[in-house]
Amino acid sequence: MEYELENSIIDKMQPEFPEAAFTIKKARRVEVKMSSDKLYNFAVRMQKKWNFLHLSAISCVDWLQDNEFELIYHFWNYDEKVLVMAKIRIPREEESHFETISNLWQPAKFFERDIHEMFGVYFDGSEDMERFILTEWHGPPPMRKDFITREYALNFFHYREYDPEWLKDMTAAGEANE
Amino acid sequence: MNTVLWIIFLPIIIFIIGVFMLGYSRKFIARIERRYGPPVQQVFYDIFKLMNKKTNISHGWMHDISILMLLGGTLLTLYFVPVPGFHFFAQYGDVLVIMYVLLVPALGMALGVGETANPNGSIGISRALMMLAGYDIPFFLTFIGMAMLNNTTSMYDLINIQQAGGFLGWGLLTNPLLGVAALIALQGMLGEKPFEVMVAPHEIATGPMTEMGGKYLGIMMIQHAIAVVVELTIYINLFLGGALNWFEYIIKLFVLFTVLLSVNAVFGRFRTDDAVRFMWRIPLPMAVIGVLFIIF
Amino acid sequence: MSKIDEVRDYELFIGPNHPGIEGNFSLKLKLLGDKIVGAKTDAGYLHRGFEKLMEERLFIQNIAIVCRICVPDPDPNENNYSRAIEEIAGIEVPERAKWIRTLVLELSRLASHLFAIGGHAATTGLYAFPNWTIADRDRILELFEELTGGRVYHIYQLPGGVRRDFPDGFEGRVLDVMDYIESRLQDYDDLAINNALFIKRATGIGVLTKEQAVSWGVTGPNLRACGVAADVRKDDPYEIYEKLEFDIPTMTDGDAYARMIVRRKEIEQSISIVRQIIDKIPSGLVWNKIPNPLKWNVAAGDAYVRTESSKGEYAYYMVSDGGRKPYRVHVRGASTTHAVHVLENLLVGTRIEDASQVMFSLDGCPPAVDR
Amino acid sequence: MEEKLTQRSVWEKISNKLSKRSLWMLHYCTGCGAIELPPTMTARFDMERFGISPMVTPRQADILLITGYLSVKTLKRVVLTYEQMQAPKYVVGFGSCTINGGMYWNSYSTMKCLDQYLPVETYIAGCMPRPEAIIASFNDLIAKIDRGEANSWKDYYKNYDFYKANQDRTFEGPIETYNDIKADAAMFNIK
Repeated sequence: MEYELENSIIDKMQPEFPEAAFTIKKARRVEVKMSSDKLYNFAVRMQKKWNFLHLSAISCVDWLQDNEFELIYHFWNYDEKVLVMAKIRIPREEESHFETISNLWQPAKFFERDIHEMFGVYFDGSEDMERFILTEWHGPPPMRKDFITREYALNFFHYREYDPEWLKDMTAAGEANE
Repeated sequence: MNTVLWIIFLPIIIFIIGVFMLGYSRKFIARIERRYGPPVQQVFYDIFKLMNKKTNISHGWMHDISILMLLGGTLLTLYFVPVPGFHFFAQYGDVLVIMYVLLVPALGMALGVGETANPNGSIGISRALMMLAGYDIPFFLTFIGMAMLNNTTSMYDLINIQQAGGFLGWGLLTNPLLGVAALIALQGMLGEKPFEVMVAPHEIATGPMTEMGGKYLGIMMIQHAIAVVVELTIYINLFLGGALNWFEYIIKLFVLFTVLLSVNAVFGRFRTDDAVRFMWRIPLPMAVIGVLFIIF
Repeated sequence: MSKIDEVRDYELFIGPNHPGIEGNFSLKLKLLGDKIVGAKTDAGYLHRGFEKLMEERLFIQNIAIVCRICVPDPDPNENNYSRAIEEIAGIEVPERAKWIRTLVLELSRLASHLFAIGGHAATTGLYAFPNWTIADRDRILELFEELTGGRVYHIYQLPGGVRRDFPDGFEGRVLDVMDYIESRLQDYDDLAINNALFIKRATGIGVLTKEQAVSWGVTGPNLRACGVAADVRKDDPYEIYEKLEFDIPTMTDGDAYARMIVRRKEIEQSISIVRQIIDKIPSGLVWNKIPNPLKWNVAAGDAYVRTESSKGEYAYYMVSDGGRKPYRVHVRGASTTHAVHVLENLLVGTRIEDASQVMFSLDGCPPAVDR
Repeated sequence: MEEKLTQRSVWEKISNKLSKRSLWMLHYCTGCGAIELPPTMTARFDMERFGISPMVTPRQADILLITGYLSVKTLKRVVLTYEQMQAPKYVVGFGSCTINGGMYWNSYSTMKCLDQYLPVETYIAGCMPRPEAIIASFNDLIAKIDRGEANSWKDYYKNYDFYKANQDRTFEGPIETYNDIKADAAMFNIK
């Protein structure tokens, strides 16, 4: 049977989280969508029960039109060699809040701190939510979709004038393509 | 009159030799690293460039004085060490005097670097003083051993005694334990790897030199060039039979330096405590046993 | 803390301008005498906002900037990025292109490991060793230059394959370079790896236990030096790694020296992989044509792709909303764990002499942390 | 140009001739171009042949090589570093990103024109320049020093207000540097 391993993983997890939607994306990739309040429980089970010892990453996506942030937790199991992506959505606010899983996985500290800086999602309960990369930054969280880096850069920085004749046609062609 | 000329020109001659020896060392190490290396006179350019800097940041009068103390201490040592054709001061002072004047530059550096208030500098100085405790004791023991063996504390007499014995009369051959112990201590005294902890660029960003720039660093480099020759000369005079003419002297300098450099090029550096432990575990017992042999 | 300890207690900044720091990075150390009692990393000096820039550029344009994310080992980035697009858009890659990609990835790993072991030895003052390894690494860069046109950044792996096929006689030259590097390994052992002083400096420094390593999220050679035989190439195979024979070298000590040995052994493995590829590579196309990249709307979807880079697990999470530009690309730099909090934890308790050795032995990559 | 040449005294000519043979470069990897420096320094290209060697602290260095883009965070450290260096000092901008932003032209985090913040002596174009390009540009710098034209460091003392204003604008607030540039200029008689 195709996706035997992946199906066995889902069979294991589905009974405990009946309302979560599991899908198999491809070999070794299982996706699960759930409501945000279930995530912490899910993470605890993942680590303690199902032996997903490696938190590969936490990604954040800004869905501006839905006014939501999507958080994606990528868990990897060293023994069964499967990656489970847990996707949740949280409301998009000036300073969104969500609970931390850094007490379970050390690496989560870095990813949560990074998401806080780049998207402005505060993770409650984390030891350290200080700025890390953008310590000298004064603007809004830069990875939000409503922050346009091109506008900011053109206004903020000084550029050297460079407008030779031979480049004009190419620039015009590029702008028409935009 | 002759003596006065020597006093004036000796530091200059020794400085020139030192500059070329340091240039030679850079070239030699570059070749082991499979590089072409800088020209031999590179150190001269470096020193000239540093002395010619337009701004020289000072960290207070203590900083200025200590740099002069550093250079002065080294020059003082130079006058007490006999070189071919000049041993005017050497007949007044002897091995014991050299033992004490050798410490002056290190102390001068400690004072000046303390004034710059750079933590890397103070760590470097504490390391340098710790290393001093490591290499000085075995080195001084070998001094004493040689003095007792030959019944004289004058370095000039030591040279004559060794030269009288011909090649086999050299200290290194008559008393190999002391000779080898002093050689290891000399490696530490010159700050060559593996005893390079006080400079250690990857750890404390050149330690004492961190805040030195322009003329200050230039003077430190001049001092280093002279100190290398002086320290090698002490070893040559004690264990390699000294030298009667400048030709022999320079040959011996370069041969001895090459031996030390070959070790320098293929080793990393000890940790501070390991370095001191090494000094006390290997050269020190060797020196003690060597001295005991002489006594009994 | 006693009175005397209060006097000896001070803060030392290592970096960003310091030779003992890897890249543009900074460490704030709290010292008690010579001993480090607290460490804090400070990154962000290399932040360029790649993830933001990628959202403003076409899919194809981003190939040119993704390789800048990890400077010493750029190819896993291109590979990840291209594979993510291929997965979302459902593009097939010709067989030969997969072999060539694997070759490029392994050559890049070789180059990066040569750099890393040289840098590690240099922190103990053994400057002859980096001079040798970095000069030997240049031969691999020359191969890259011949194949891709770039020494450091290759911009070679596109969605659908690779940019161009081998030049004439390239296979022979690859084998020559492999022979050369293999012949140099004995010299490396004599100079550094079996050097008594280096062993003395490196053993027992920055010890990671197996449990710590797993729970702190360490990946790559650093994890394997603790005795965990985990490697994305074996566990989550990509390209053609399933068809190749290679071992995963492991050590159990978990200290700086074990990490050095693991890298040294991986160099041998990479040489063997490269030889297998040259031996077995099939002929055929190297690039399946993709739609006009200027007007190419990649289907909506997302993908999480992982690569084993020389520093550890590299992963890209890409989201496309069906437009001409990626909606979001999240880069999981290989060094996000071991260059930040693992380093902070390991530094506590070591001496200041070994701070930069711990850092270089972990082989973190600051640009991958900062992005 | 001609005027400058005649103004140099004989001593200055000699000192330029000798100083050009010894250039110490600050060992500071500011950007990704730093990856091409180890090959330049080590056995393959060996720039110590020309008397150029890496130095670890700003006090000792003559050249500040800006290896690529500077994020605003790095720029602050670079300005502090530059002010600690002792004149004559030369800034070399390395890579396209120091000239006009390069491929990071629309990045919110990197500065685009290095010469707005520090007086630049030479630029090396390319992304990334090869070791040969680094050596070639250093040779240009050496020739420039020989001719006595490498005086851009004086600009920083003369036009300090301009540079300072640009720096403050980018850092969004005045930064505290530990050197009083104008007092230094008066003390060392730099005109």
